Amino acid sequence: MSHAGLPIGEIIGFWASAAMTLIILSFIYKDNPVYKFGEHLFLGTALGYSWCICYYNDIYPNAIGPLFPRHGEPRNYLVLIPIVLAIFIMLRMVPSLAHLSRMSFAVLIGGYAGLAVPAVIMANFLPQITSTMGALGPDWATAINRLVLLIGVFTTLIFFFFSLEHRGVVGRISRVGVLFIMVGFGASFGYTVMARVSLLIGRLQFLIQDWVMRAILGRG
Amino acid sequence: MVFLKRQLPVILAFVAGIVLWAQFYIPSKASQQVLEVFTRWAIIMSGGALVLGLLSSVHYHWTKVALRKPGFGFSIVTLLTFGFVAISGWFPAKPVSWSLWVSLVFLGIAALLCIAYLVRRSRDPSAARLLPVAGLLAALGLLGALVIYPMQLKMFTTQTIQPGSLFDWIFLHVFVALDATMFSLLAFFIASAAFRAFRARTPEATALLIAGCIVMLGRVPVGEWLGKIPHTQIDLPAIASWILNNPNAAAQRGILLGVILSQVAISLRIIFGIERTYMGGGD
Amino acid sequence: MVTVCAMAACAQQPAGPGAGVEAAGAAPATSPPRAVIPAGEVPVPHNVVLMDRPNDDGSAALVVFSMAGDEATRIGAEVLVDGQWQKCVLRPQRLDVLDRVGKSPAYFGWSPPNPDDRILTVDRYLTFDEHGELVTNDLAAGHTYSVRLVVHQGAAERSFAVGDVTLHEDWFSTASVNNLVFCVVFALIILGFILAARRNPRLFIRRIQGLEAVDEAIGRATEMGKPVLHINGLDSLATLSTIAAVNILGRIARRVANYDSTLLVPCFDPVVMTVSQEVVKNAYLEAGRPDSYREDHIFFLTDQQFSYTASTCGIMMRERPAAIFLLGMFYAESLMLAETGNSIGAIQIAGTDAQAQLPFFITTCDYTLIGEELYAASAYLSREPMLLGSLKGQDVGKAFVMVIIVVGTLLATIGLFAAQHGFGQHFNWQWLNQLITPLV
Amino acid sequence: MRSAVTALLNVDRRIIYTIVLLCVALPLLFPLKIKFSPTREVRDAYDDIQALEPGSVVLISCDYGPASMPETHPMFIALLHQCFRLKLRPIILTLVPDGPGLALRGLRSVLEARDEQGNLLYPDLKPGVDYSYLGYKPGGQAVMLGIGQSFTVTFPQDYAGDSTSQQPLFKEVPALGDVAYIFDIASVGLPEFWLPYAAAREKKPMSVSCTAVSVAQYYPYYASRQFHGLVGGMKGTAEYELLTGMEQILRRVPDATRGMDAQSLVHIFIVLSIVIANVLFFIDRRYKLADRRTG
Repeated sequence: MSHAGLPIGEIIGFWASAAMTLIILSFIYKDNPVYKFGEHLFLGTALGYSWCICYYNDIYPNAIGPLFPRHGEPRNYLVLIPIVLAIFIMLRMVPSLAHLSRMSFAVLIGGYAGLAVPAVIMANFLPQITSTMGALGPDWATAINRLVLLIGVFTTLIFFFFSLEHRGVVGRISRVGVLFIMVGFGASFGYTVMARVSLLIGRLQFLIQDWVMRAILGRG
Repeated sequence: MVFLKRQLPVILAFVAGIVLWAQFYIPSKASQQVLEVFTRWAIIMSGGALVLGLLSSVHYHWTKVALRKPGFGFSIVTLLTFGFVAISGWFPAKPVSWSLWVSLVFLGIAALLCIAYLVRRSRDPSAARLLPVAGLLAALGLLGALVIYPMQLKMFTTQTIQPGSLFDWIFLHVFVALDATMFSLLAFFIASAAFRAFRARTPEATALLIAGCIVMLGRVPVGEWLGKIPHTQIDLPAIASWILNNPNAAAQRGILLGVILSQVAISLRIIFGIERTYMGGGD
Repeated sequence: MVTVCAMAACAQQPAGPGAGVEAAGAAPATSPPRAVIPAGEVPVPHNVVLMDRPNDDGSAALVVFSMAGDEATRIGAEVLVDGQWQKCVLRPQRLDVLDRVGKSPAYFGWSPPNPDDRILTVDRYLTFDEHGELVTNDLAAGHTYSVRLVVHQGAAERSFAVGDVTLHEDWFSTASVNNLVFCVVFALIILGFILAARRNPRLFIRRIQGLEAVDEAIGRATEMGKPVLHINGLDSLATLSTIAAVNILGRIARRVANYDSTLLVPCFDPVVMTVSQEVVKNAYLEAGRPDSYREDHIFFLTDQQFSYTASTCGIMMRERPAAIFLLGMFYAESLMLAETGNSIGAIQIAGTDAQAQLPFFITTCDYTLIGEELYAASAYLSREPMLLGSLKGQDVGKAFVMVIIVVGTLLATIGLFAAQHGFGQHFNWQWLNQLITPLV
Repeated sequence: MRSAVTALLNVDRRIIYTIVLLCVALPLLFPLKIKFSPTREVRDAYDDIQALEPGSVVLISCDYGPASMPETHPMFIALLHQCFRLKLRPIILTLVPDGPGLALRGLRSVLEARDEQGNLLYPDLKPGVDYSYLGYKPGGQAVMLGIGQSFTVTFPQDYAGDSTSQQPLFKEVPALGDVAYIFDIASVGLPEFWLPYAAAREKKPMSVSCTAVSVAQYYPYYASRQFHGLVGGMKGTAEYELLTGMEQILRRVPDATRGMDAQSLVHIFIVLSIVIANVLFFIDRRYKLADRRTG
């Protein structure tokens, strides 16, 4: 084959991907029916994809598998409880039985809440406090950096402190806090810009290198 | 009934929450088994939640088509794509021709609906509502029997969701392209907003923009290429690095500590039955 | 409980061919970990202690020892099961990947006598089944096991008997006491404040800048005869920020009703739409203008992210609202909405806890409620006891954090200064840090 | 002068879009090859993996979907090459529903990588012995807690459908506690869960590679050494590619590195836009204030 030895499925694939990419990119010109078509195509694909993945990776091995074992293993009836709870969740679609889903959500969300409290305290909260308590030293550079860190954390917390009016000293401290927050958001901002640009680069890399060069021109 | 609707969920949430909370402090075998059981149940229930999301989406578009609301044509696209992907990923063509059989069943149902319409047409004018449904099912059945089944059989080496299957091909060449392009649109909007909307109207916004620009330039190769500040060892990447590791880390940490506290507070409210929004409101 | 075995008391154990066996000497010194070992010699572990691992389910023992070693030194352990010595790990481990006593306060406290000693965990043994396949076997609680260390130095190998240990299952982890104390105290504070707020919903909450501007924005819209646009974010009611946004919508609607202006609410979620209609209707009723309420001004658009955004931007361009409220959960579309609002010259008040979107709002909108401010605003306006009490409780938590980090930094700095200048050597300057460090 | 300012401020957005498009497309066609060096955050992650003993098991969680592929996927490839070269044994899984296809594609491309002579770079690697690919499982924290108890119970089968309980790798490494290192490559907030429910619980070192969107939020964890390394966005990935020598391995410019020129150009354009537009904005406002005073 002239297309750098690419299999036909791959070539059709490149064309399909390119078409999808261009359909979605048409939105930057303006909102149009072609774009709307692409958007709905996307939704349908996503739904179908998540259903199949969910069936083969979750429902089959965890729920159907233990109930109808293939290799003569004993049947696991305990798995019926979570299956019933899972069905309750789906019953939310039926208005008269929607309240049943509350029991499932109660177990699921209550359980996660119980798990979360000690876990976030251990892994996120206490370590973040201890690592803010470094000695201001031994050298000047470390001391300044640690002081910046301390002041930043302290003033940020003051800004989100709702029991005191932001007047006088508290007002000035919270102003400093706001500046720290803004620098932090500035960093997020810069990085978010970077992320979006990277995605565009990825798409154009595909269009130029895979579609134009390989599928159309048959190079590389 | 009130007990079933109101008290029981609160009690369940309380018990589940307290048990798993206490579990953290108890290292014994029994306690670990509790965690294991909950973990497995949670995985199965999350599957249920995923199916719920899916069903409600399909339901929404289905109603739109059945009632021929404006823009229902796009909903047909969604439903047909969903059906196409689901059939090709769920049902294999080998060794049993499941995808063919399922498509034929769809065609059968569509035919029955058409017959029902023809029979009831004269007596019941609302019978016309059956037609779009029948049409959808027929289209899906035809797609399955004439497109998916032969393709699965002839063009692809594996079945269902295995790598190398039709489903896998759709994922790689359609889904990936749509998903990634959707988000890359933002690059254009950011560039346009950079010119039109990002204004240093307050000292706060000024600080934000300056930090943002330093990170933007300091975290790409061009920052290094711009070189060092004369007579120092400091260049833009170094400044960006300092901002990220010090003021940024400090602010993010302050925000994080606040977020954790509110997260813990919400968890406590859920466990003690004060916060019930997750139950979905209503009585 | 803890079986301590002085090496001198240990009997010699039988060993396989080629492996020298002897009891380790009880030399006191902790040797530097990376000495060079002469060829052919196998280093000897000292100070060997065998104990049941504390705070566990009775599935492991710890062997504590100190030993010289270099790049070629590997160490493993074996347990005696049914009269046979079984390996505990498939590959003997490098000395420096083993934990140190001084770095494991969960087991040995903060100031153990020999902080450089190494810890080898013995928690399973390996056997082969009838097909010659490897099987992992767990140690069982309540059983007594004999353990020996096996030291490899290049090709040479020698084993050292350690002694016997009985494994115990524990029912409370003493290593997480600080966690428990914090959780319980914090829980009491939050619940206490919620109860207090139920009795007296006039708990003080500071004014919030963005909210002050609400009146100004609505007033200007009325003056110009243009509508007010409100968006409850792009998420369902299951998200807390959506609930906060709907709370604020109620207040905005009331002011709009008072000024007799128009309020448009395009919705992303059908349920949010129903609730919003309810809330706005009530607000108009309370303002005494139920006749001005128009249900079709609060409408569902679509649940497709970018389609919703495009339609909403279209509405902005056509209706040219003078005030726009963007409250709740936002995703990548935040910028497109805010930029369009900006381009038509509307006063924009935004609020979200989506961190990635906040920078766009801050640079593009006139006022932004940042993160928790959105919840505080909703509590401030609705006086909902649950929100108020929770906010107060969190404030106490923040005050606690502020005090701790300042005191901790002071202590650490004095400690450093003391070490440099030679005073206060007997005082533990790290106590606060150690008190709140999670050990588990 | 004044009309020029107004005109510039109201420039058609399609002109801006075109400039962005050119800034991305041109350097892809005609590379500038601007040099860069790895940052400490990335080097820390790299050095950690490099210091692991051969045979150690590394858990790699590929928690990214197709939308963030340009940023994260090359990182997965580079990390796999590094692991296989050091004879480390990766266990790969994903906790996002659209992840399994991508992870498999990455794994395959590495397993099938060849050197100049056309020989496989890593011959004789067997699934279930030298690596394992477990696929996707919904549930997030539940899965993390599950593998803390046992890999084989949580994933009774690997992605290919083979029973995991029979595989030598999982006999040696039955649970997360026996893994030497956790590496999360994520486009969503999962690192915040991997930390409490896996890394901290099992006391395992952990590094994170994430999209640029979340990197700033993860700096506190990096500063407290809870994340040993932090690879952020396409630039971080490009640095990792540089460290692992991906250019030599693939014998072409690796994906993330290739995007760096375009990234630089667009960033320059955006920064210039912000600066120029703000200057114009203030000039414009001066005019308007002057108008108000005279009018």
